[in-house]
Amino acid sequence: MSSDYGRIAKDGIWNNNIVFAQALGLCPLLAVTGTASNGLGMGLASTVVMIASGLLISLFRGIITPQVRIPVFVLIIAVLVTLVDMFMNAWMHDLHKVLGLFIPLIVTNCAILGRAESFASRNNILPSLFDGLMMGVGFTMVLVMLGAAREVLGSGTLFANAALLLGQWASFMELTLIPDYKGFPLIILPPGGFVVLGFLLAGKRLVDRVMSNRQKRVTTPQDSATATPT
Amino acid sequence: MGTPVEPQYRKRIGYQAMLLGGFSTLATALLVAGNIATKDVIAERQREDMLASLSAVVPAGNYDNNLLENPLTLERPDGKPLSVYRGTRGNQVTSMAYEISGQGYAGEIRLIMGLDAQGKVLGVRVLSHTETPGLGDKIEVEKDNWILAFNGLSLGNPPREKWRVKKDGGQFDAFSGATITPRAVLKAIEDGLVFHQENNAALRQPPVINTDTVTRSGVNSYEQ
Amino acid sequence: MGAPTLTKLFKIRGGVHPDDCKLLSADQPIETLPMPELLHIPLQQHIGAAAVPMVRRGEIVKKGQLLARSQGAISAPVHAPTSGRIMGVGGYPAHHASGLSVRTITLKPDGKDEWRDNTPPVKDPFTLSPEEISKRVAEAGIVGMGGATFPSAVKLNLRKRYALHTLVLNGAECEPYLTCDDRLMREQPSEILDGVALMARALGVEQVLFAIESNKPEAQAAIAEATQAHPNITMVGLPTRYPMGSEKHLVQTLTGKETPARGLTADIGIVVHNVATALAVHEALHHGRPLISRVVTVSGNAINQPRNLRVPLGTPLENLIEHCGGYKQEPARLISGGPMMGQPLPSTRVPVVKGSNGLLALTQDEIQAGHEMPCIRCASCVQACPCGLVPLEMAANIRAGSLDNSVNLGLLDCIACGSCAYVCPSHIPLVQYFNYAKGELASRQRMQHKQGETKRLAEARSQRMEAIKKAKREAMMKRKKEMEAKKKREAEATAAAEAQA
Amino acid sequence: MDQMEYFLIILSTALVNNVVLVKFLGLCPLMGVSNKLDSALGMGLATTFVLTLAAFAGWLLEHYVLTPLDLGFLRILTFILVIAVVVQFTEMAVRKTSPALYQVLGIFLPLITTNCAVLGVALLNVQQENSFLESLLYGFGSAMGFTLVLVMFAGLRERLALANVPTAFAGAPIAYVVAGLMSLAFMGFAGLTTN
Amino acid sequence: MNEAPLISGPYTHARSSINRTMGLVMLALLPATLFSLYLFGWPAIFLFITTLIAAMVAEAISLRISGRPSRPFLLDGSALLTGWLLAMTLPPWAPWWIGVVGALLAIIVGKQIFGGIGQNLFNPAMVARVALLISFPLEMTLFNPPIPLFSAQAPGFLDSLSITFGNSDHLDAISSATALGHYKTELSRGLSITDITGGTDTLWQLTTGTAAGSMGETSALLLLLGGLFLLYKRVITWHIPLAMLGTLALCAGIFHLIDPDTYLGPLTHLMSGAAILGAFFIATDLVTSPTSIRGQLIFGAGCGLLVYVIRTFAGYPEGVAFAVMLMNACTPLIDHYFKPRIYGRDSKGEPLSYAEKGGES
Amino acid sequence: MTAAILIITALGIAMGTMLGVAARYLAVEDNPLVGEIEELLPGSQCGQCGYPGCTPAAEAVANGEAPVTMCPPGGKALVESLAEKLGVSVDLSDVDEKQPMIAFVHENFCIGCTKCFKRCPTDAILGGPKQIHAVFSDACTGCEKCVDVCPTECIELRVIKPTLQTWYWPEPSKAA
Ligand SMILES: Cc1cc2nc3c(=O)[nH]c(=O)nc-3n(C[C@H](O)[C@H](O)[C@H](O)COP(=O)(O)O)c2cc1C
Ligand SMILES: Cc1cc2nc3c(=O)[nH]c(=O)nc-3n(C[C@H](O)[C@H](O)[C@H](O)COP(=O)(O)O)c2cc1C
Ligand SMILES: Cc1cc2nc3c(=O)[nH]c(=O)nc-3n(C[C@H](O)[C@H](O)[C@H](O)COP(=O)(O)O)c2cc1C
Ligand SMILES: Cc1cc2nc3c(=O)[nH]c(=O)nc-3n(C[C@H](O)[C@H](O)[C@H](O)CO)c2cc1C
Ligand code: SF4
Ligand code: SF4
Ligand code: SF4
Ligand code: SF4
Ligand code: FES
Repeated sequence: MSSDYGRIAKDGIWNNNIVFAQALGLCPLLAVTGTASNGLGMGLASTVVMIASGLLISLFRGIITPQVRIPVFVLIIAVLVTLVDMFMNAWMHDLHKVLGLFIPLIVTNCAILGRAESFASRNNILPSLFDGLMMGVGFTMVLVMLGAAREVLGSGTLFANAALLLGQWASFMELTLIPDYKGFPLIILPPGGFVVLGFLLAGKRLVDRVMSNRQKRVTTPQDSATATPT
Repeated sequence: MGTPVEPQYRKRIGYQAMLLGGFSTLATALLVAGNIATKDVIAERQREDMLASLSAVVPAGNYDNNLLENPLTLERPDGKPLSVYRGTRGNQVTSMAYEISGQGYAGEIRLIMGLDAQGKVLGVRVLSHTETPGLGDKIEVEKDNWILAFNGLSLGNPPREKWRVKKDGGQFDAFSGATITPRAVLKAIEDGLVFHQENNAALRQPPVINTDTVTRSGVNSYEQ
Repeated sequence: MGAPTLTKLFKIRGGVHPDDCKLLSADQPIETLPMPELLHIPLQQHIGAAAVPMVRRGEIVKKGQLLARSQGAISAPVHAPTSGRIMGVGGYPAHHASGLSVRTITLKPDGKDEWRDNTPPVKDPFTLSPEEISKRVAEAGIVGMGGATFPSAVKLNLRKRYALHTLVLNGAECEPYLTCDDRLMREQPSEILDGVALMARALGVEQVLFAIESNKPEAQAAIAEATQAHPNITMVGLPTRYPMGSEKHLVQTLTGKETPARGLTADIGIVVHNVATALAVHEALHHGRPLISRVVTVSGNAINQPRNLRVPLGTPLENLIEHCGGYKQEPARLISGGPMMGQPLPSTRVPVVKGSNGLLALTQDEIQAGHEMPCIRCASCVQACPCGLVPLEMAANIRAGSLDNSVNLGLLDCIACGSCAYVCPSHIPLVQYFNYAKGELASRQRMQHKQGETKRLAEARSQRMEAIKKAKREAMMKRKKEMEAKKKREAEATAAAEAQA
Repeated sequence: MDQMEYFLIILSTALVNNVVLVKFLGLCPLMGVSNKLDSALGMGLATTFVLTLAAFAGWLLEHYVLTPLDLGFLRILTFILVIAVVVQFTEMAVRKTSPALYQVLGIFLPLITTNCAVLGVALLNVQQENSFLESLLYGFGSAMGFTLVLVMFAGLRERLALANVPTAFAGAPIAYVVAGLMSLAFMGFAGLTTN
Repeated sequence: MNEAPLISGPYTHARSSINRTMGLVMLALLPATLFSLYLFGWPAIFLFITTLIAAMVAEAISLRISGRPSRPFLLDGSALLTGWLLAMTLPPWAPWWIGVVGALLAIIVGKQIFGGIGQNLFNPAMVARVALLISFPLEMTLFNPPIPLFSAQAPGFLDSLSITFGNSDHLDAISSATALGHYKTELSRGLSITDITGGTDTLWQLTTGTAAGSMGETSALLLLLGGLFLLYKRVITWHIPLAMLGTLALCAGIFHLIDPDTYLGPLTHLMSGAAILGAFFIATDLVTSPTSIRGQLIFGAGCGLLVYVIRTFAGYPEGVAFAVMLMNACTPLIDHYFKPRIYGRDSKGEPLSYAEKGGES
Repeated sequence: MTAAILIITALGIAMGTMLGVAARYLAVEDNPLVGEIEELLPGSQCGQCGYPGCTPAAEAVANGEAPVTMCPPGGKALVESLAEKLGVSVDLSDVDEKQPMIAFVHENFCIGCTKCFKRCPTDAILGGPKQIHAVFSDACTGCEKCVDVCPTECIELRVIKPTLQTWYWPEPSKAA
């Protein structure tokens, strides 16, 4: 069982990452990642929704029929998102102002429904919950990476306004990496978002390749051969 | 999808209906509860927002009331309603703030402007704009001091024909390579000042004191 | 020169203007090559089924004697180019780019060059019926000499299935370097026209157009003069442009009509034949000589003395080269046919066959081979393609492995003329892509065919197994029953016995 | 003049404020269903249908249910519920009535529920206080913009599939870069209509 | 068997190559370039050289990273040409780093990550130009009037070095909008065209190139000459340039007839901005334009239309780069839907059929 | 607020009914995909795919459990047609086409045990007991089943040699 969780974690964060592997959840990803802090905020909000939806959907999966499956799933997700929206608006107001339009869109973040369909509706509560967490973490990771890359290249800072998100203690994170940087607004604008994401994904590919090369050197050929069902 | 064998009752239409209906009920109930829990807090936060932008253009010492109380609704020249927030001391209107806007290079520029009772500019700030970063965004106070140059000016000071950017023969600086944005801001402020002049009487009428909640008590005051 | 131009000509799309290089050999009269030491006569020198050998090792044959008969509807017989002894029937490298070996009859000439004497030539072949003409053409082993080597008799029989009205003689010879048709037209115009008239008779057509490109004024003049004896044959001058000689484009130039895709020119009532084919028909019907030699242009800058040679079929190419004074310099490419559509040759040992119209030894400078670069989408190939294809996309799809897409783009309509690869600034071997893809598709088709076949076999087998099992089961049941019956009978018997007792 | 205005709404939503390239909505189907031109066309058509319908349904809900009862906080819930049901219903109907069309559109329809452009446009309609006709045009224009970009993108990707892209970039990464460059090109329309 | 690799024919080849094509384009650009360099003096020369070097270096580095042979690809001239065309579209006195950043964008993002020459979907030079315009609007919209080399006001060699490589404010003082930029700003203030031109003969200035602008805008006449040379040499065909300029002129003509006071005339449109450069040198980029004749006509017409729409109705004063990029994005579609008709088939790809087989004629 | 709950519930019930009705009256039978896929497969039941035969293999492909590249005898052509059928895209360069092979019986060593004959799924081996067996090349799929069972190890798989009719130009990028 533990290795199962290990696999879920690895899938969520890397192998089957929502963005890198499934190409889902792209809209919030590109829209909010002008800065790393925004990315982090969006990531956390999405993670909360993913965990809760994984939990609820696997809880109810016994009684849901295929015909009304999707409407019920989106209902559940919509409730969660609206609640997150309300709570953020009330208690994390500044962040809400930044992420405002995009919080409702977590509802249609295809990744969440995708997970509901492909994992939570077929698995037990604990694994579903854990899957939600890991997918969320993976998503957040990409959000922060993309946000950081765009922020550094585009405006020369990192984690600007982190204090808004995490409270005053986080202000140490706010860095100005390149003083007197003229800024490269293109990176912050939509085109830059796409291009930087492309480069990020290419980077992930390189990492994968390096890792698999290393693995090949360690394992014997028999180990890497996949078992075929008989 | 991959549900193996379905019990027969699940295939009934009624089951589907009740299932979705049940979930709808549950969902709505949850949201209603959430709404009740957060409604007031959110309203409070929104008031704080408004207050923050107002206080940026109206210095604190100028008034002793709550700026958000009793906003006055007037009609703009284009027919849309405009809320004016007034600061009072005693029963006198000492300052006011309202939104103005102009057509910039890439879209609407929304500003908030604070004036004293005589129509002197107390402060102007950008609420939102879509100007080009690096060119037109110098109107933001975080980027440049340019916007502060309007403090203390009024319609006659400088004279009307000097309310132009230098390039057009006026007295205001523009940003090199981007004249359109400052022109738009100038025009907006000028229009705002003209609005003040034209509605002077209505604007200076003190708010009705005896109302205790934020209502639209001043709605009709302009028509008379 | 002064050649009458009959009708208005129509424009064809695309095409290129390569340097024709014909001056190297155009003024060399046709010379007969001395008989070589050994002849290697492949059994397959045509499109269709290979011929079946009729002779055995050690047999002595006469010139013109049948060596191998045709088999099936589309095939052609092979005759002895000279008299001599059969040295064997076996594998020998083919006149083919692959260098594979094919079944070949090896003949050692005895130097006497004795004709067989059994087929008496007809006095006046024009009295023969069309069927008889095409039968004799078939017996003479005549195949299209324009390069396609399709058995000519099959084409002469087309009147049975199509309403034909015109025979077109293809004297375009649009490939650079080649001058064999040119020389034939200059040297034997009336023989050729006689053959043409016979073919027209066989086809049952009234109108004959003899089309010659404008870069062969002497041939035009010779043919124009000879046509005066044939009122229904008209000489037409063609603009010089590659691939004017492609039959579909030739027909379009002459009539403005396009042959439907995947169809034959006969669909629009026209049959095209090459001039050398016409001469072969003349030889066969007037003199009873089967197709045993042909004219080959030996040319290229690497050859010492470019020439036009009449060569017995089966002569190894090295004899031709030797006769032309050998190499001036080591050739960069040795090619059979013209430089546009010709095939590279694996060695000079391979024999001359019915379809060989040229042997070119080209220098590096003539080839203009360049380093292959990525396609820059310059569309030169699109502009050059006479078939309206988009070669760059077909090639890109083939490279990416989507052969089906390339077929949708028109791969099967490509005539492999090479115009696209000729103009490509990136030196992409476009034609090779197409050839590869066509071959791969054909091979897949064979695979699929085989799969269908094996599927059938597998099913048959499993049915048989089932049947056997069933039979066994039934047999067992039967035995069991029998046993039981026996037991019962025995029991009954014993019971009866007991009762009796 | 009115017609001009409607035309401008479509123009501005389709080109200037393109849902995909400028508003960042509907990116997942853009990436997911653009490998083949034919699929892209199908997806575009299906989305056009659903988006227009969603704009219509959204307007009805907003004006006959949510506003009169002051239930703004239920907006997301009701919108997404209706969209999901409409999509699923359409899928079933298409599948039954026209198997041929289902071959083309069927597989995309479930995906449309999760196309955030559909909800996004419905919500933006409310936010911008569009009238009924404006809402419809807005929905339709957005869908046209989506289809346009999707089809162009599919064309580009079909060519990419044949190109010799370095392995690290082959596939999705280069597709993102291309989307970026398209978005760059679409910036040329900025200021075409003031909206 | 033969040692030579088995390569199928044809075994003769037209004397064409990529180098030759690119070389001819550069030759065609040369007169206009030299004239512009003369007009804008040392700073322009510095920027031009910097951009070309940066383009070559970027190409070399990319080739090294992707592990492909450097020599044939570096020497094919395409990187040089991309750098050259990019430099032609920059403000002549822009700082050096504009050229460098532009060249990097063009070669790396515009070309090499697609797999190098021939694989890119968008015109690399235009990718760079648009990206620069959006990122550095200040630097990219500061133009200066021509101050010919060796003329009295021309900055000396050292001054010029500081203009290009230092951070001198020299430019602000003499900056001047391009003709199209000027029209755009003034029209947006509600002035009419006659007010703006004030009766001076701008058209002639534009044609001879004595107006402010980038190197590629100021010598329309010489560029036209270069374009005709390319047509003569068959490097390009007439379809794209004619369709593009024709559509532009047509749109301009129609609107100018409707209201001459707010819409510029067709000749002004043709002679100003990058219309000529774009039509002959940029839209015609082989890699990113359609392959069929009909496709090229549509592509050209699309470019012309978009240039007019962007210049006239959208926010930017000049739209050639955007228009070309937008049409680049449509090129695969155009190629897909407008193929030549295949011999023996109708336009739908079905084999031709003659009513009566072997019909008589 | 109760009004809200009621209204949305009503909406939910209405929608649920609609979908229920739709599911009832618009129901479509299971897809005939398995059969169609099986049609495409070689049908030699050779088991090289790892499934016990072509039918289970077809099911696995239809359910998305097996990749379209699973069948070695089918080669690239099969992969293409499967991918087309399922609407998926595959990278054909990954499918390395096995060279077509056929079995060859070394006549000197064949003892006529008929083991291979019994094993061959396509009846490609001819010969009776105590006779020398030979391979009928048109029927042999090169599945190797006969190789293992031969007690004298006299069966060997050989690459099919091209002839003038089957030879074709190599792909340029793969040519020497
Ligand atoms: C990419 C780009 C962005 C621009 N952004 C602005 C802007 O934000 N504000 C502005 O006033 N003008 C902007 N402009 C307009 C030009 O700079 C215009 O020429 C200028 O406003 C008027 O010129 P002047 O300042 O030299 O009179 C922009 C132009 C471009 C090409
Ligand atoms: C009944 C019949 C069928 C033919 N089928 C073919 C064929 O399948 N392929 C082929 O290349 N030529 C075929 N031909 C021969 C063509 O007419 C033509 O001679 C041949 O394609 C060579 O022409 P080309 O060199 O222009 O391709 C056929 C001829 C006849 C009479
Ligand atoms: C591109 C191309 C060029 C050709 N050029 C000639 C030519 O110049 N002369 C010729 O006789 N046949 C040429 N052919 C072959 C003809 O299409 C056709 O096969 C031939 O004329 C039929 O006559 P035959 O059957 O007597 O050979 C060419 C074929 C192609 C595809
Ligand atoms: C007629 C012609 C026009 C060209 N125009 C451009 C151009 O506008 N921009 C560019 O980067 N390269 C241009 N090139 C060069 C080349 O096509 C370019 O580097 C490729 O796009 C790189 O793959 C041109 C080449 C030719 C032959
Ligand atoms: S070889 Fe084929 S594609 Fe190339 S030009 Fe000739 S017909 Fe066209
Ligand atoms: S001629 Fe060569 S480089 Fe030009 S488009 Fe065709 S294949 Fe590409
Ligand atoms: S590998 Fe192919 S042929 Fe063999 S059993 Fe599997 S599916 Fe059938
Ligand atoms: S390899 Fe052996 S068992 Fe398989 S098909 Fe061929 S002969 Fe039969
Ligand atoms: S997140 Fe917008 S479509 Fe997937």
